[in-house]
Amino acid sequence: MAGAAPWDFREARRRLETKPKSSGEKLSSVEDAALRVRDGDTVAAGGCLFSRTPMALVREILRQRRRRLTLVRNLMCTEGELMMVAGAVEKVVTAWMSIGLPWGVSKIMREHVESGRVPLEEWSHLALGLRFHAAAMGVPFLPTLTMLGSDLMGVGGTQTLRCPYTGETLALVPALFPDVALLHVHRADRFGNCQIDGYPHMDADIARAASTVLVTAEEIIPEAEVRRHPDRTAIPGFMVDAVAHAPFGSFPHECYGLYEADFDHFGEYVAAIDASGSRAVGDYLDRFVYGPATHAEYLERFGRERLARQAGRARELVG
Amino acid sequence: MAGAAPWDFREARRRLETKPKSSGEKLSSVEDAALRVRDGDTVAAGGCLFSRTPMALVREILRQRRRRLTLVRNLMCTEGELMMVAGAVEKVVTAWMSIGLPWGVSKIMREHVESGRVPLEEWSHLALGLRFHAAAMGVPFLPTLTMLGSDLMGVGGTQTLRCPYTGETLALVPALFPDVALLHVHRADRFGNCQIDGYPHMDADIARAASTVLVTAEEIIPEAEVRRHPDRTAIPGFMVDAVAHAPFGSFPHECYGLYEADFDHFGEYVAAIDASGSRAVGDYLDRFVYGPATHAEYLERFGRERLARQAGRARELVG
Amino acid sequence: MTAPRYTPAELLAVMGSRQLRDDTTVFAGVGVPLLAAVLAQHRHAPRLTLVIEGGIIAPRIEPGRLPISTNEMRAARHATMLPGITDTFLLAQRGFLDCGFIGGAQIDRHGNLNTSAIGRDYWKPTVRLPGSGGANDIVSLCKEVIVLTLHERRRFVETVDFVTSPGYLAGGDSRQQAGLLFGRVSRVVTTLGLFSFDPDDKRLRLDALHPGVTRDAVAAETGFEVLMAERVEATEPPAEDELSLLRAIDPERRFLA
Amino acid sequence: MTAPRYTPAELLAVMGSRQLRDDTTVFAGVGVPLLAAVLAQHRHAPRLTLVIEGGIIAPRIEPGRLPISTNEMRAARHATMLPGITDTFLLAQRGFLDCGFIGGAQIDRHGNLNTSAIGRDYWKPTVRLPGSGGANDIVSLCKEVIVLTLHERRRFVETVDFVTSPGYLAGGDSRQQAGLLFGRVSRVVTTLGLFSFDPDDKRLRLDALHPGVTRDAVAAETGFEVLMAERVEATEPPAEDELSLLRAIDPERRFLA
Repeated sequence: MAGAAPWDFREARRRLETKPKSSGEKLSSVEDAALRVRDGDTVAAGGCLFSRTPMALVREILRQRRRRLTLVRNLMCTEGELMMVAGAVEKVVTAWMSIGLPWGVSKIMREHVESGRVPLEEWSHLALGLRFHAAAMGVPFLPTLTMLGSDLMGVGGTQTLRCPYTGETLALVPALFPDVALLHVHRADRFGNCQIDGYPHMDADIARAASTVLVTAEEIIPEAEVRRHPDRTAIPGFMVDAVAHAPFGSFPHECYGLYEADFDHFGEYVAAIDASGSRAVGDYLDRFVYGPATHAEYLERFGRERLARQAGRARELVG
Repeated sequence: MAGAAPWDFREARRRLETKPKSSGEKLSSVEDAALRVRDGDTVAAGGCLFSRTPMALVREILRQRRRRLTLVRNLMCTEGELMMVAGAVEKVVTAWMSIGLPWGVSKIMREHVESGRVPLEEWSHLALGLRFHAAAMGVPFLPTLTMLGSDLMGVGGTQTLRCPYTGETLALVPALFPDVALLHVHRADRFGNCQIDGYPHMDADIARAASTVLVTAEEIIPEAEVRRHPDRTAIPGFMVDAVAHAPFGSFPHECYGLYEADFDHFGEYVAAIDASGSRAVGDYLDRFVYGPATHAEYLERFGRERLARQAGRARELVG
Repeated sequence: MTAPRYTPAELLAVMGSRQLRDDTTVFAGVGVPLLAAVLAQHRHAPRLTLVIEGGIIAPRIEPGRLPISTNEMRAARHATMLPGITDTFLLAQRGFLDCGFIGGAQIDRHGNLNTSAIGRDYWKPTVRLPGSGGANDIVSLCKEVIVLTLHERRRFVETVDFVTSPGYLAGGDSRQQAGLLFGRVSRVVTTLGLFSFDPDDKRLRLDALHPGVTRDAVAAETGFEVLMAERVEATEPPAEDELSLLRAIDPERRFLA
Repeated sequence: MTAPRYTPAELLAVMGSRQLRDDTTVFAGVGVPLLAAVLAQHRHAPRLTLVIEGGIIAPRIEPGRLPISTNEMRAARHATMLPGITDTFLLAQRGFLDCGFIGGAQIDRHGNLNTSAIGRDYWKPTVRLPGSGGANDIVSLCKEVIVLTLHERRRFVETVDFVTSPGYLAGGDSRQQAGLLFGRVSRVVTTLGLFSFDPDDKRLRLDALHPGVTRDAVAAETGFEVLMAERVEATEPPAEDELSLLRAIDPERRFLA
C-alpha cells in the first residue's frame, strides 16, 4: 500500500491509471499469478467463509512464504488460520472468524488475537461490504446506519456526519482499496472475463476495489462462450491481471453447484487442533500446503473418489 | 409523496415498514396494476431510452387520465413525449430527452420545456443513477465526483462536502425515493419474482427505491423455474405489488433478445410531428393509447407480421 | 421423575417460531433461529420469506440437510434469488426486512449483545469471540429483532464488555440518539421465558414464563435485576405437532440435541 | 475542381481513430465516435475495449447495423459483459476507463460543453437541448477525453450559456479546485484540425491543421481567439485503407454522409 491510507481514493485511482487495461491474454499458472503478491500487501480474498474461497491461491502464497500481509475477508475460515500459523499475516480485517457453528470458536484465532500477535480489526459484515463497495465506486466513504452506537465504531475509525439533507446522524465507513484481490470463479476465458454461478458474495466489488486482481477458475472457456452469455459476466477482463485454471480451486471449501465443502476434513482438522493446538496446523501446513508442489499434487492427497463424492453432494443440492 | 422531500429516507422507510412483504400472489391485469398510481405521484420508469420501457403500463396510466405526475427516467424517449402532450406530467427529472440521434432534438420536449409548462430537472446520467442507488440502499445521499464544477450542480440542489477522510471536495447527490416504479421484465412468476436478460439498466435499484412496484412481464413462468435459476432473479417477489402478463410490453421500444425497437414506427411518428407539431401526438394518442381498450388490442394495431419481423431482428442480433 | 418431553433447544425453537408472523420477511441466523423459522413456515406462516445473510432469499431448507453456515449450498437450496451479501444487508437498511431472528450471545439488561471480546482491552482481550458477522447489521437495521438464547447467568450480564450489536445502548432514547432511527430488539426468547424491554428505561422485562419455570429461576440465571411485566403470563408448552414437525426438520438432531 | 475524397464525417472519424491507443478502454458515444473507435480496433488497436454507457463492454459492432443509441441490441452485439448503467459509469469514476470519446456540442475556449440549454434562464430556455446524458460523467471521470465535432462558429463560443460537461471551467486550475481531481479534456478533434489546451491558462490551442485548411479558416469558424502551438503541424490526409475500412463499417453511410 506504500503508506497510503486504505481509503485514499486518489492514490488508488492513480495506481489504476498507470496500469494497462488490456483485453489481451491473462492466462497464467497459479504459481505465476501468486508471484504478484508482495510482502506487506493488503490482500482481500473473495467468497465468504467456506464458500468459493480462493484456496489454491492462498496455499501458493503460503508456499512462496509471503510475510506481513494484511488479510481482509468478511467471514474468515481455515484460510485465516493457515495464514496465522504460517506467520504470513500481521493483521486481519474481518467481521467474523472461526470455521462454523459445529466447530466452536477458533482456537487458532483466539491464540493469535488474545496474545496480541495478530490484531483483529472488526467491522460489521455490511460495513466491510460497504468499504469494498465504496472502493469499487471510487469514493472515499459511504454513508450507512449500521454500526451506529456500537463499540465497533471505535475499532476501525469510522466517522459520523450530520446529514446535510436531513440533519440525521450517519456513519461514514471508509473505502478499502486492497493491493490484491484473490478470487475463485466458475468460469473465465483466457482474457480474464469471469462468470460466477449461485451467490455472488462480494467478488465483483472486491475486483473493482483492488489494484491487482488474481483469479483462479474451475474452467477456462472460449471467449465465444462468454459472448454467448454476456449477462453472466461479473468481472470484465480488463480488470484482471492473471487468471489460472484450478479445478477444485476452493477445495476443501465449497464451490456453488460443483462441490460441497468437505465437512469431514474440517472435523479432522479441528480434532487435531483440539488434541495438539497450533502444532497440528503446522503439521497440516507441511502435509497440505508446503508438501504438494502444485495444485494438482494437492488434489491427489484427496483422491478422485473423495472429490467425486463432494461433487455429487453439490449436484443433489442444486438439482 | 405527501410533501416529503424525495431524499427523505426516514419517510420512505416508514412507508415500506407499513407494507406487507408477502411472498403471496401478485398476479394482476395491466389495468388493475396501473390503478395503484395516483395523481401527483412521482413515477420512475425502468429500462433506458427505447429499451425495456414499460410502455403497456405507461399507456394504461394515460388511459386512466392520471394528472400531475413527476416522471423520472434517465434517458426519456417517446413515453415522455406522450405524457407531456397528454397533460399527465407536471415535471420531468432526467439526464437526456429526445428519441435518438437520427430524429434530432425532440420538438415536443422543446415546446413543453421552453414554454415553462413542464420543468425539466436535469442530472447527469450517473448522478440520477446514484440517486436511485442511494434510495435502494436506504440512505439520504451518495458521494460522487461527477457533476462537480458544472452548472448541473445548481439545477437539482446537489450539495458538496469536504471529505472527512481525505479533505477533498465531493458532490453529495440526494436519494430519490419514487412513489411508484414501473418496470418491464422478461420473466416473472405469479409471486412477483422477476428475471431480466441482457443489460439490466437500473431496474433493480428503482424497484428497491420505490414504495410501490408495478411490473409487466413478457412471460409468466412457474415458481419452480425461478427456483431452478435463482441467480437470474433481479427483483424478489416481496418487493413487488403487482405483476401483469404483457408480451411485447415494451413495444414499439425494444426488449433485449425478444424484439428490436420499431425504428420505422419512430420515423412515422416523428415525420407526423415535423408536419403538424404536437397535434400529431394528439392523433397518435387517440389511435394508439386511448383507442385500444387493452394491451392486446393495442398490439392488433400492428399485426402479427410486424411483431414477428421485430422479433426476428432481435434474434439475429443476440444469436 | 419423568424425562422432559423436549430439549432446551426444542423449547427455544418452538417458542421462537410462535413469534413469527405470516406475510413477513425474516432475516434468520443459522442453527435454532433457522429451524424455528422453518417450523413457522410449516405451521402458521406459509408466506413467510426467509432471508439469509450469505445472499439467499426464500430457500427451501431440506430436512436432514440443515445448513451449517449462512454461506453454503444447503442454505441456498431452491432459493428464489441469490443477491450479493452487501445487497442482502442493504435490503434490511432500506426497510424490507421485518424481523431479524438471531441466536445467543452475551446480552445485557438493555439488550446489547457482545460477540466480540471479553476483557477490558479490545486489542488484547481475555477471550476473543468470533465477532459480529451480520449480527450488528441485523440488530441495527431490521424493523424488529428477536433474540433466541439459552438462559444462563454467564450470558445475562449487567453490562457487556463490548457492544457488538446495539440493543438499547444505555437505555431511554440513547439508541435513537446514536442515529439508529429504525428497528429495535423487541423480544428476547430464552429457555426460561419471554422477555421484552420496558417502554421508558428500556430494561429487560419478563413477560411470560415457560412451563415449570419460576421467577426465582430467572433471577438465579440472570446477572442483573429483571423487571416484571404487570402480569407475567405463562406460555403454552410445546404442542405435539410443533415438536413432531420440528424433529422432522432436524432428524439428525444437529441443532436440537 | 475535383470532388473531395472524403466527407467531413469521414475526416472526423479517421482523425479521431488515430487518437486511440491499443490496450486501453474507450468509453465511446454512438455515431462518429463509435465508428472511429471501431476503425481503430480494425486498424491499429485490436486490444482496445469498447465501453458503452447503456451497460455494454466489448461489443462487436456489426458493419451495416450500427447502433442508433447506447441502449439497444445493436450496441450490445456479442458483448463480453452487460453491467448495469450505474455500474458502467462507476467504472469511469474508479479509474478503469482510459479515454472518453464523445461527439459534438457547443464548446467554449476552456473546453466546457453545453448540451443543456441556450439562453439565460435554465428553467425557461431559448433553446432546450436534450441534456447531458452521460456526457458530464464521461468528461468528469475518464482519464482523458477526446471530443469529436464539426468545426462551426455557432458551436465554438467564447463562453457557453450553461456548463453541462466541465472542460477546464474558468481555466487555470479551476477544474481541480472544483473537486475534479482526475481526468481532463485532452484533445478536441474537429473538421478543421487537432486542438488541445495550453498547460497554464487551459485555453483552446491549435496543434495541427487538416489538409487544405488554413489558420484563417479556423479563426473564421471559431467565436473566440484560438492559441497556436509553437509549431502547428499538418495532419496526414485520410489514407485509402482508413477510408475503405471505415466505409465497410458503415456501408449504409448512416453516420458518414
